Amino acid sequence: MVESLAEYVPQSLAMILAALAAAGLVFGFIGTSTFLFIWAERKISGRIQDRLGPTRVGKFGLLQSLADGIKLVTKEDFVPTGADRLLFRIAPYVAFCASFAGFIALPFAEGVVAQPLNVGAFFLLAVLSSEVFGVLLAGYSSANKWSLFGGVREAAQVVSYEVPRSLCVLVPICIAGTLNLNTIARQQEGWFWNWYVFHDPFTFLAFVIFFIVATASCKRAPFDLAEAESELVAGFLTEYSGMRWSYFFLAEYASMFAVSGLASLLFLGGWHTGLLPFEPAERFGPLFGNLVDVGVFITKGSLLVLVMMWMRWSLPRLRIDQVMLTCLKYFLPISCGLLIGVCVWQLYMPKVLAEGVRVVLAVGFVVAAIVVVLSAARLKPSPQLSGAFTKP
Amino acid sequence: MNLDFVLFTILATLIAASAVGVVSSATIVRSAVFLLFTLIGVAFLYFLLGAEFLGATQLIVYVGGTLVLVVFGGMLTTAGPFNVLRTKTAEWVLSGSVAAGVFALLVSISLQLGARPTSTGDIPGPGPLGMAFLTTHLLPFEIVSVHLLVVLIGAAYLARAKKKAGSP
Amino acid sequence: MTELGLTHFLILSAFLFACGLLCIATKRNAVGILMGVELVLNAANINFVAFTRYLPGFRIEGQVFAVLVIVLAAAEAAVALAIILNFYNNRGTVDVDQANDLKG
Amino acid sequence: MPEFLREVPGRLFLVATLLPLFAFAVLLAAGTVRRFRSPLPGYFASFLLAVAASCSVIGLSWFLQDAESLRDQSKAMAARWGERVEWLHLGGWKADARPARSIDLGYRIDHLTALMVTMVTVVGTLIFLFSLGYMKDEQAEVEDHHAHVRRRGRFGRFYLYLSLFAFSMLNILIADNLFQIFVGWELVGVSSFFLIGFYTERRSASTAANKAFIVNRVGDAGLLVALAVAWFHVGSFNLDELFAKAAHLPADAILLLGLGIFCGCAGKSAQVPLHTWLPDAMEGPTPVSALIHAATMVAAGVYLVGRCWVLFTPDVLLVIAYLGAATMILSALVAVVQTDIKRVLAYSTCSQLGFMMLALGLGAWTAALLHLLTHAFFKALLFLGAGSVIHGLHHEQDLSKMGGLRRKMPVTAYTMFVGVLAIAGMPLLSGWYSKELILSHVIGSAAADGVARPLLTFLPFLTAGLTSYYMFRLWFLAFAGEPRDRHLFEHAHESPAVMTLPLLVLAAFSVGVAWGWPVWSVESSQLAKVLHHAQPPVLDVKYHAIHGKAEEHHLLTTALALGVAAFGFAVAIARHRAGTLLTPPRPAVLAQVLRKKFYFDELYAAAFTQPTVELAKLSAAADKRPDVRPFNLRSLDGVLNAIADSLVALGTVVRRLQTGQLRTYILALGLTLAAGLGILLRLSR
Repeated sequence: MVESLAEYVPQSLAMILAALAAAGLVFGFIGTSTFLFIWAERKISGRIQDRLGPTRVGKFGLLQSLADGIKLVTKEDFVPTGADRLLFRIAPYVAFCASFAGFIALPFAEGVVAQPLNVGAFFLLAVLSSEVFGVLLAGYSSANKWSLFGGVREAAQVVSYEVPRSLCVLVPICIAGTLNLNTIARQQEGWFWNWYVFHDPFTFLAFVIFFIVATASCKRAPFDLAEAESELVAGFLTEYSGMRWSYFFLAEYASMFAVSGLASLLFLGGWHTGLLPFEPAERFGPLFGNLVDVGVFITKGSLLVLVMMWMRWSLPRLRIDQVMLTCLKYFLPISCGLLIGVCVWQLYMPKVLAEGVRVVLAVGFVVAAIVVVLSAARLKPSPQLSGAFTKP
Repeated sequence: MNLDFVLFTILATLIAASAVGVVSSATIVRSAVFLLFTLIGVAFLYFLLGAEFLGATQLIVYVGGTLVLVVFGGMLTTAGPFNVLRTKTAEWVLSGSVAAGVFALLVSISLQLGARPTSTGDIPGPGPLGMAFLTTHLLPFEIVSVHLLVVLIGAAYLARAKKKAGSP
Repeated sequence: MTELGLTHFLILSAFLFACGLLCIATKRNAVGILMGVELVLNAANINFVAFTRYLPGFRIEGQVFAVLVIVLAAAEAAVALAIILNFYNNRGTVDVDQANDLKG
Repeated sequence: MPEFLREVPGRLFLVATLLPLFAFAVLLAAGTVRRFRSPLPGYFASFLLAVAASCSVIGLSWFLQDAESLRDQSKAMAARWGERVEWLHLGGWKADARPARSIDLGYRIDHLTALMVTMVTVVGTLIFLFSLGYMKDEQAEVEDHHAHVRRRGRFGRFYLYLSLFAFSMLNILIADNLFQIFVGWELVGVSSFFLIGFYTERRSASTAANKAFIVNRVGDAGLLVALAVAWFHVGSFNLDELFAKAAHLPADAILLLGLGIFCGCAGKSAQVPLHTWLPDAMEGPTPVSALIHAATMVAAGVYLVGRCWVLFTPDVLLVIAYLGAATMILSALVAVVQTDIKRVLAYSTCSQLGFMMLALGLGAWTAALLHLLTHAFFKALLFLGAGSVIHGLHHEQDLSKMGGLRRKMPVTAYTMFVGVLAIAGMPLLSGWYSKELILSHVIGSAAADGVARPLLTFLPFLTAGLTSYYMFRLWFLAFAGEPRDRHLFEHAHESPAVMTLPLLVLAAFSVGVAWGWPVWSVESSQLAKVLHHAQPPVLDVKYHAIHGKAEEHHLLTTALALGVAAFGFAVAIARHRAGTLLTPPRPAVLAQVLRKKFYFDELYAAAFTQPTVELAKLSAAADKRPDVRPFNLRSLDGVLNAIADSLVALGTVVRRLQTGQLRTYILALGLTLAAGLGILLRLSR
């Protein structure tokens, strides 16, 4: 983009313009996707709880988020007395900026990235882990003990979960031999058993662990101890309202998509469908091919986000000590073991055997998925449960 | 007057301003927030210099780890809300003059260095850096590893919950 | 001086260093002192990385030592905080002026 | 054959030397494991030393083959049987300094070393084995009746010290330089200190250990002087270089060098006047005595005199000869009246060492070292036999309470009889060959030299007769006749196989180690022939006449020697029949002098110990006198106190700087930094 712009304007200006364009695109994507995700979350929670969810605004209630947004923008923006005004005001922006910065290094397709970084994966982890600052500041500056509890819990939780998350990211990176997300995704082109999740048993497990840990580090249920409305009112969000409150949600949904995108780039082949015998960019030309790739990538990321929502509405929340115990006593040793295991695998496993394992894993996964879907389809809603909601 | 220089000026202003903020803030958490901006600014300075790996390391270790710890510690050790420990003006003057003296000396030394060869090209990425850590600089790497282990154990020991004397 | 050069970085780091020194010297809160130390370390690190860019002899070494400094800073913060917490448990304050048991 | 041995087979001996050190290190580490009660340390150390012994036996055979095939290629021999590494580089860091010197470590194997290492490891292994039985009590808790304590057993520690002892001795033997020898020398000293004082709770043991250590230090001082002379004049400790340059040294330097070395050797080998420690060293466990007397410590002195023979001027050799003669006769006389079984043996060792020194002084190099080797075997046998007796009698050492023991412990009795025969010079036994050679040289030198030295000629024969007498006396008192202590006799028992087996092996060695063909000819002794290869070539030239005369008169020698030995035996058996073996010699004065061991201990006490104590008492008293004390406080004490006071004052001032305020320190740090930077900046302009 810079090159094409540079034909018309000076180089520096071109770079600034490109940067602004990228920022606008990313911001637009975050905003739109958050609107859609909030709608989806309400719909999914409704379905899971055997109700309809939003139906009034727009078709299927699609505009519900917009209506909510208008309400939030017009709400009074106030700061509690006794709060540290400066910190209270900037906390949401700190949280949002961190999530936003993550998208700078997230490639949506081959070369479709705001700033191609050689250490993309590392950078992504780094900025996502600084999101905790906003929460911590919000909790501290609210001058409210529930907020403070929420903030401190969040700090402890995120700092702890960051370790197994980084270790699990290292597992595919060990195979790829680079930190460049673009390159990692390109290495997984072709059929879907080339995805790193099917590379060997360790990456398969690493993907599972990474997904759980990433959920936790986005402070999503069942790990949402920072809000924990049954214990802490609303945690660090207690004193917030209006736009500032919505920035926290923007940040949350953005980082959900960011970690899902990271997962799909590292484990699930990035923008590769895994089912096409050709490259869309080669077949359909750069513009349309890249659009297809972007679509595939967003679909994969969104599917993972939907799984996160599914988890939120199906699983009960853990206690804070259980959360910490799960991380430090289980995830941390397991991820260390996985890292060692994948190194040993890379060093000593013969090529042929590795190929076989990959196919077996992939086929087994597909079969398992089909079995789950079929058995889920055969399940009927429990009459007692549905009855409980219909009858007064 | 190129883009690099503009970006540097912006970043340097951010870093310097927030460093001043760190010093002048009365409450500890506010200092920490200014420190956060300083550190992020320094991280972006590394990106500007082309040391991407270092910048990311700075972010993940300093911002995501160390600073969270510091804020955590600050929160745990403030007895009341927004606890403030005031410093006497005389001390400010004394310390300020010493710091100013050091700054002046350092600047004069920097200026004395004069014109240096400009950029030596791209900074080696994580690959050469990792190789360096496992070959020529293996000893410092191992020392740091052992050091970290010692710190891990030592900090856990120091901060462990102590039983009150007399209780079982 | 409109071309970005080593001197700019050195001056910035000198300023950061002076700020760190001032911070250590004026803060009575132990955590604040820790922050001053971080500032000083960052000042040193800026120099290292700037040397990496501008001096041929520092191609790898500058980065290596910058990484070591970052890692050691984290370790130092952990231990310092453990000590501060202990001090707080014993004294009920983090005012370093109260820590004068070794006064001559 | 392992690769590292094929190139340099001399490493076999290096391995043999280092194995005991390894045992020492392992036992030292294992000693930290408390309550480690098992015979394992003994087995371990003995096994390693046995391996070392086999190494050295193999090494010896290879060496002899090599020496045969590479007879005239001394360079090739040196390359295959010796190595050097630079250990310390000294001097030469300044451009104008003298050429850099270095201290090397290395080893060099020749016939003497090969034989000695083999002897030490073989005898050592047997002693180690014997100790397995003798020190069995130490494996459990021990009730020490002498010191009246109960204590933990020290089995492992015993073998720890023994291994160190063996290593140090082997180090002396294979070393190719004086420095390394000195290190081994001191290690021998310290390990003998540990072992003599093994029963630390007993006052007598610790005193004896101290005595041995201190007397040895006197000798070592001489050796240190010799080292200094060598370093100053030659600039190297390497023996070959020393020998090569010895002829060009100034007369006083070479005299000092020789005297110094001999002084060290006299200390280690218990020559008059430094012999007083050896009989006291009997306080250690009996296997230790065997090790000290046969294989390790006392042999070191004779070995070093032999090794450095080239460095001795005729005057020094004469000193050596006379001191050797004095040691020989004085100890023999004292041995006649001793009633402690171990002390008799101790004095006999002293006497035999005097014999060897005398021979070295007279130039009978081969004879002296042959006697060292044969003596090692039969003296080890005798001591281990004595140990077996002591073990069988539940730690009773007094000859006057023994008697008739051959019925209770036949193996010990008859193997010991072999030893007695050997030391007395019974023909065809090993002692005969060496003693005969020495005596013939005594006659030879008397006949060849223009100067008459009647003492040196007459005394050896007298000593030979005395040796025969007191050794048979010992045997008769212990094993023959009727038991003098019924109770002791009833409870006596033969020792277990682990102790008698080494006795048998040593008896075999004592009989045949020096044999050659024909057996009845002294000249044909195979051991002597091998040793002869190691003899410094200069000896052949210088003492050609003596050798000639010695051979000429050797029938006379044989007759005389056998005569005196038979006479001694006859006297012993006559007195045994008469039952007067224990009665002191006739003039009461003589008996008193002999019993007091010629008043050496008393002399030293009066000459050195007492004056020191008196001087100390005098000083202490003076310090307390009211008229001296103020003066003292102003002078010597005053200076010291002033230093202390000023330091206190300084501390009081400096203490104020220690405010305890962190920020003050930081400010000081900043100021220092600023000042330092400023100074650097000014300097760089």
